[in-house]
Amino acid sequence: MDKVSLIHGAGGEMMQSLIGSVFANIKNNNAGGVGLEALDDGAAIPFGDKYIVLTTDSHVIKPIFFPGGDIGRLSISGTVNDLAMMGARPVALTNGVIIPEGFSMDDLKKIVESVDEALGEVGAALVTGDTKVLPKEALDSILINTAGIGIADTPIRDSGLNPGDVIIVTGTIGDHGISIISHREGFKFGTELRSDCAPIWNTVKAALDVGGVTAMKDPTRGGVANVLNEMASKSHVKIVIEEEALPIRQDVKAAADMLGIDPMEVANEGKAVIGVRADKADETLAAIKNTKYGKDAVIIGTVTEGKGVIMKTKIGGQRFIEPPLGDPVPRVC
Amino acid sequence: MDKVSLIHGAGGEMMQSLIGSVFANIKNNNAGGVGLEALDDGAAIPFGDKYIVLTTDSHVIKPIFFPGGDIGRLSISGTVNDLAMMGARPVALTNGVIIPEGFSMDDLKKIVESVDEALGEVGAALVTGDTKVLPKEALDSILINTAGIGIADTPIRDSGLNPGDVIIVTGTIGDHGISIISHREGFKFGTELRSDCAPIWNTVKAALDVGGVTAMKDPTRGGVANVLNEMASKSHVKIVIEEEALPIRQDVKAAADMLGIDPMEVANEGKAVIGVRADKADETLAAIKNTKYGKDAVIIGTVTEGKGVIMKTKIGGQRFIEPPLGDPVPRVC
Amino acid sequence: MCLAVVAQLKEIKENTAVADFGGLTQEVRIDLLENPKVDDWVLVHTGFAIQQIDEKEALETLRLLEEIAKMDEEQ
Amino acid sequence: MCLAVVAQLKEIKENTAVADFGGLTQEVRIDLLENPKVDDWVLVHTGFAIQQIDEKEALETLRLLEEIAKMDEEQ
Amino acid sequence: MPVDQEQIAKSLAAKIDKLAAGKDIKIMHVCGTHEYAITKSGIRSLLPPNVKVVMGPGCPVCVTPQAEIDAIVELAEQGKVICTYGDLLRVPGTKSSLYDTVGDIHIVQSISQSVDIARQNPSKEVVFMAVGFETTAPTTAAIVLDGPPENFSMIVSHRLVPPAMKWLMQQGEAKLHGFLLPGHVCTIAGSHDYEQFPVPQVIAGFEPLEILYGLYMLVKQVVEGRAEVENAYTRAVRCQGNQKALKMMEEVFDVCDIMWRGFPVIPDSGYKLKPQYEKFDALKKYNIELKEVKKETGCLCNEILRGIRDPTDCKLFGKACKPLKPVGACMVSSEGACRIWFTYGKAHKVVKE
Amino acid sequence: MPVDQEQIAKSLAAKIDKLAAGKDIKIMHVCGTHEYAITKSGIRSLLPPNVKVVMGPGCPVCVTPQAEIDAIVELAEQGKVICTYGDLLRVPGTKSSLYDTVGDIHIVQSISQSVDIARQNPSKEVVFMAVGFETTAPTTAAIVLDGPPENFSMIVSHRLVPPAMKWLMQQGEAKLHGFLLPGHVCTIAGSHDYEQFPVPQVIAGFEPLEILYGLYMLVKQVVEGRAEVENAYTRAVRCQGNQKALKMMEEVFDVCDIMWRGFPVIPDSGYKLKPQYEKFDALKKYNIELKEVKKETGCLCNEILRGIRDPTDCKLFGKACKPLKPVGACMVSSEGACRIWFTYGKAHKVVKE
Ligand code: SF4
Ligand code: SF4
Ligand SMILES: [Mg+2]
Ligand SMILES: [Mg+2]
Ligand SMILES: [Mg+2]
Ligand SMILES: [Mg+2]
Ligand SMILES: [Mg+2]
Ligand SMILES: [Mg+2]
Ligand SMILES: [Mg+2]
Ligand SMILES: [Mg+2]
Ligand SMILES: [Mg+2]
Ligand SMILES: [Mg+2]
Repeated sequence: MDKVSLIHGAGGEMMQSLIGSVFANIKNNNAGGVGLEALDDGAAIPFGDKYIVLTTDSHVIKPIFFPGGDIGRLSISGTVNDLAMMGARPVALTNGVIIPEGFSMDDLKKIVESVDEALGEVGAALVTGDTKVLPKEALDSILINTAGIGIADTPIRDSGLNPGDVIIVTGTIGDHGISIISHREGFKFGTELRSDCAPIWNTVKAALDVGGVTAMKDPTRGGVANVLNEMASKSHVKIVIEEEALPIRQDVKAAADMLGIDPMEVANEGKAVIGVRADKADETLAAIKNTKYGKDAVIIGTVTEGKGVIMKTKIGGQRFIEPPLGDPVPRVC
Repeated sequence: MDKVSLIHGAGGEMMQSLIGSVFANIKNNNAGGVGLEALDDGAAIPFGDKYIVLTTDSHVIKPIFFPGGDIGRLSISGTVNDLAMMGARPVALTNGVIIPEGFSMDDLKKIVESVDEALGEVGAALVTGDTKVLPKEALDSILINTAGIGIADTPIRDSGLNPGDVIIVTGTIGDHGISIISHREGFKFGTELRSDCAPIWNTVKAALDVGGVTAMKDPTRGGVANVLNEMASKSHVKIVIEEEALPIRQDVKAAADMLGIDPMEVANEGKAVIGVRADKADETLAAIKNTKYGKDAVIIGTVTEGKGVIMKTKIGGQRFIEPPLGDPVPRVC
Repeated sequence: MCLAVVAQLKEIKENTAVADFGGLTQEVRIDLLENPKVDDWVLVHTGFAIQQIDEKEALETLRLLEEIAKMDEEQ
Repeated sequence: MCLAVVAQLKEIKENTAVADFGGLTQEVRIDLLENPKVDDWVLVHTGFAIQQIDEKEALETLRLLEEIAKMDEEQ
Repeated sequence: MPVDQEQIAKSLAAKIDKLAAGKDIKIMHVCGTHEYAITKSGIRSLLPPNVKVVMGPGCPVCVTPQAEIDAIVELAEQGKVICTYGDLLRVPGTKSSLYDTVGDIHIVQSISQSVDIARQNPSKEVVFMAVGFETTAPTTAAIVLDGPPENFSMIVSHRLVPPAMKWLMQQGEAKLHGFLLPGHVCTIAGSHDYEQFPVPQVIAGFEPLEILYGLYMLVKQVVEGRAEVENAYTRAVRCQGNQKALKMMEEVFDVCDIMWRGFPVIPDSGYKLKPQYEKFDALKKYNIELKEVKKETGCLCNEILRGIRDPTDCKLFGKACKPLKPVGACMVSSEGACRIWFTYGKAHKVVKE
Repeated sequence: MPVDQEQIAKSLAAKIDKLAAGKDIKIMHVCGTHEYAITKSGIRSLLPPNVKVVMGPGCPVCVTPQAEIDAIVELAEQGKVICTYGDLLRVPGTKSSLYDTVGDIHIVQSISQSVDIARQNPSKEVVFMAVGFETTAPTTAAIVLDGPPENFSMIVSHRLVPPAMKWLMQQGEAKLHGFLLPGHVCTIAGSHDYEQFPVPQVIAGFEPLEILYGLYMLVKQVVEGRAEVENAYTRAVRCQGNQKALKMMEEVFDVCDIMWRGFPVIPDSGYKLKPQYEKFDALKKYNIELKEVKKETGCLCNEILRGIRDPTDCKLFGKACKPLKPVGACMVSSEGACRIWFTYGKAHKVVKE
């Protein structure tokens, strides 16, 4: 296969193979600390007795305005959350906006307002940017890249799980992905599903302050299914999830059933999957639940020796939770 | 005008108006130090007794491979140079790659090799990245956003010129822009013009070490004409340039004449315009000339009280050097 | 091609009905049904109600299953 | 529409020639010229040579201009 | 479903274990949705190792041959507006899948959405890819009887379950002890067609407990030496099926021979439009021929499905045939035997502690 | 150019200063390339304040009316491949410029490049926008005589300088003392056509010193009360012009009346294809009508060019008429009076220390 295909960008196994065969060749990949080779939520560079955490994400979402947010709010949330996942307080962000000619100036203003509002929620600043305009023939929708830096005392890795830890998810699963897919495919529901898009530093900070967090990752592309697999494999542990514990909104569940899509496999944009030492689990959960974006947090599973991610189903069965192969697509059979 | 037009992305006056009416509304725009409002080459955030400098640029160049470089080398050079322009040693970079489906895997590998090579030249590292793939209908060519951080003792601004300073340009003018336009428009020349695309931190460092640098900016979009105007206006000074001193390659001049384009108005991707205290001018020039990318450096003008940028022409006339209104286009009259 | 979801008919128009899928509503075609009525529980496949659910049978199955579980306990 | 650049014809084909623009070469059409020869200096406009440069006249103008400057000095 | 699902499941599993003790029982289901539910609920992990549930040629997407994908891709490339169920998006033809094709391709949730698209775009030609078994065929029939607009047509790729089961059994030496029949297919078609087969069969629903219950009934038949068609999905399936839907199908379709991916042409296993509705047949309308792919590539799907060969017996396994470039149905479905062996190695994918 | 350009320039400027002492002299040039060279070399800064050089309607791009831009935009929107010189790209029509139009638009350096594009794309229709004065018209003629392919056509928008000058002078009370004639136009057309005008005229080249020399000769004529056509560009201009080129133009074109942006239709000031070449006329081929824009918007370009009005006298100035949405030629060119006043305010743009 000598061409890049859509599936290479879908966050699954093929994406890993693309990264492995292309980007992993970069030799200048580490500035001390956590570098590109870690494929964590961001990099961490030692500086004095702290770490500068650096991360980037490009946002290509369509529709650009959706129930619960827009591409502006998303671009800030995504980067703030990646910084938070590394245990870093988000400090300063960049914005690289690429606009197709003919784009509505009012829409651009709305997007920028959302950017500002999301920044304000976590006390971060947009300190530098870049704007490009491309011909309509070259690009069909606005793209926003956001990079950001944060400061961490010690970076939290996605590979830090230990047997005995418990797994917390900070809220309901699948809201963003299921709502976007429904919206995008023009499936008309009587009520409106909403994305959970939010910058959750304050929620994460509450968890960090308790002192028992061992690993974190935000379940964006590939969803909770993907994140659990990455965390388990990088930490060399097995994760066991209780199906009954999974927090899934009733309307999200109904839409997911209709679409034939597993809510575990779609993106969340305001959630974290957090590994916590068992002795700190209750306190951490309570701290999280006490924050704006952590009210629905629950413990969904535990970490044991072994490998893989296993779900204990409602009927007492067990199955692997696998990382999705590509972007979820509505299905009927 | 309620739509974004190509000219809003061309780096001139309309781009300023876009930024002014949209991005300037962001209130969370400063994390201490130099923020978004400065519209400098990057932001600078105080950290201990140093500054973290942060910058970003999206690269949308076509053709993606061109004589003298490719989009990979360009994406690193652009960000390394912006960091350098702030007086910062480039430390760690990010890469947000957006790929149209069907893109050649071999081309992608070549681009990534160029990225690595450019990083190696200045000892910086690519520490984190993001990859997206879009349908062919949505995007027609690869886009790369690169953000980066560097460390500076004191940031160098584009607004630091003082009357009496001299203006140095670190090498020949217009190479990148004239070569790309010739190449892109399919104008066939017998010999090949080459872009100057290069990461010039080592050249800049040589200048900084002398201790007389007062202001810096890299003449990318809008070229030297644009950069001189920005520096003069932000520094509240007048700059006087000697036409005879401008270093322009013979072949670039010939092509520029044929295209009806002013080499002063096109992008350079491996050059800096540097303001230096007069008493350090010769020593700084010598230091620059001693580096790989500084051999053709010259003093092109001086700074005085007043405003605007003036050129003393070869026939002894004077004229304003104006910031270009939009991207340069070949003309015949 | 056989993913079907249970829904309840809420409002019947000509050959369509508004169906309630546990909180979400969507319009479905009902022309494959013999005698659709409001409040009927139906199986919906690709936007078409393909059959009514027989509530009596559903309860009967349930009873059977519970009996099996109880039998077990008694053993 | 009158940007024209001076070039020297280097190689003549049918109705085109290779022209040298100070180091860069490009093919130009020569069918508007009366009697094009290799080494002719020509004015090129939109890819067409529109006229030969008269070297004698060019030198004469130059002489004139220098004379004016000298006259000035002598005054 | 009620109070303690886990308790009921455990009881059913225990009963199956007890009944099957000392025997090797292999049960085939023929429905993608059954596979989905079995996998998601971890049913296999509850069964004793001597009771195996395997997937038959029952996912209409998996069995859609390359020739049909090639045809719809060709129409997409010609600029037709293509409507398809998402399932089909990534199934490869000989050159490309719809996913990798540049064109105006819509994922729809219902055939009626594709008719809406045709009505809203009268200047464009809209082609719907009508895949699916008996469950889906009546929706196509309903649309044809509606009188869709002139610019709407479809590739009719409907297939029927009983002829495929029949063909599979005719191949002989199948090591299958019983069939879990597809509940939603039977909701439309009823159960009479299955009475011809002299094997244990149980119609099952799709809730995890309904499936387990169906398996229990099947194992019971096997052990008791019966071979009947039983119904464990009475809340939805009547033995005469959905008569109204069946009548509409009869009005619109004629039975025909049709290709299945990884199999030869199976007689009487497909539907085509009756002559009076041929104007909605995209293949006829645009004069597209289904090009049968070069004679039998060596795919062993049918032997694998009958349980007499393993994926590794196939020369193409992992070479010409991979998950992103499958040759047979067993490599298309994420639950096909070849796909599982490729991804997980010989080790069974079921969690066992 | 030789030794000390600055020295020669100073001498010429000093002579002009001396000659013009006590008089106000206003000279018009009618060539975009003259303006470009004058601006880039800062010639105005060398002239005494009583000698002014202004720009006439001499940039073919500036004077291309909205109707012609609308026509080429319409063709682009229809899917034709459009070839144009870069100059025209941003000139707005009533709705859009080519720059803001989605379509297959190529910037070419030569009309012959656009013919190449037509040959390489036989299935596409290629339209070239043939703007330009006498300098450019023969290149169009040469291409027409070549016999371009069937799929090639053009909007012929060539205009002639002398009829425009004539019209301008006929408006009366022009405060112009002489004309710097366009060197490259005269390279083709020669100088005879200008002898009809009873004003001082000098043909000048485009090197800064050639222009200064031409201005010096003009001021000399003015002061000496002569009204001749003199040639300061002898290395390129013969008085009979380029006879071969002129013959080709005659073979291909007929003279016609034509619209100019900001002016009314000027009689005999344009070219159209002779009937035998009409098949290359894109307007005829695609049946496009030039829609004259709503009668005289109030643009004062012609008065401004004649020096009898200022931009601020125009009601549209800075309101309906802005650099990115110009109404008249004076706002299109970056050296037009309206454009300069808009960008810099009343203050003259010339550097004076
Ligand atoms: S590996 Fe592929 S070709 Fe071989 S039997 Fe399996 S599906 Fe068929
Ligand atoms: S401002 Fe515009 S409309 Fe008025 S005279 Fe100038 S160009 Fe014409
Ligand atoms: Mg992340
Ligand atoms: Mg990131
Ligand atoms: Mg992220
Ligand atoms: Mg930038
Ligand atoms: Mg992490
Ligand atoms: Mg810069
Ligand atoms: Mg930057
Ligand atoms: Mg930059
Ligand atoms: Mg990312
Ligand atoms: Mg700077």
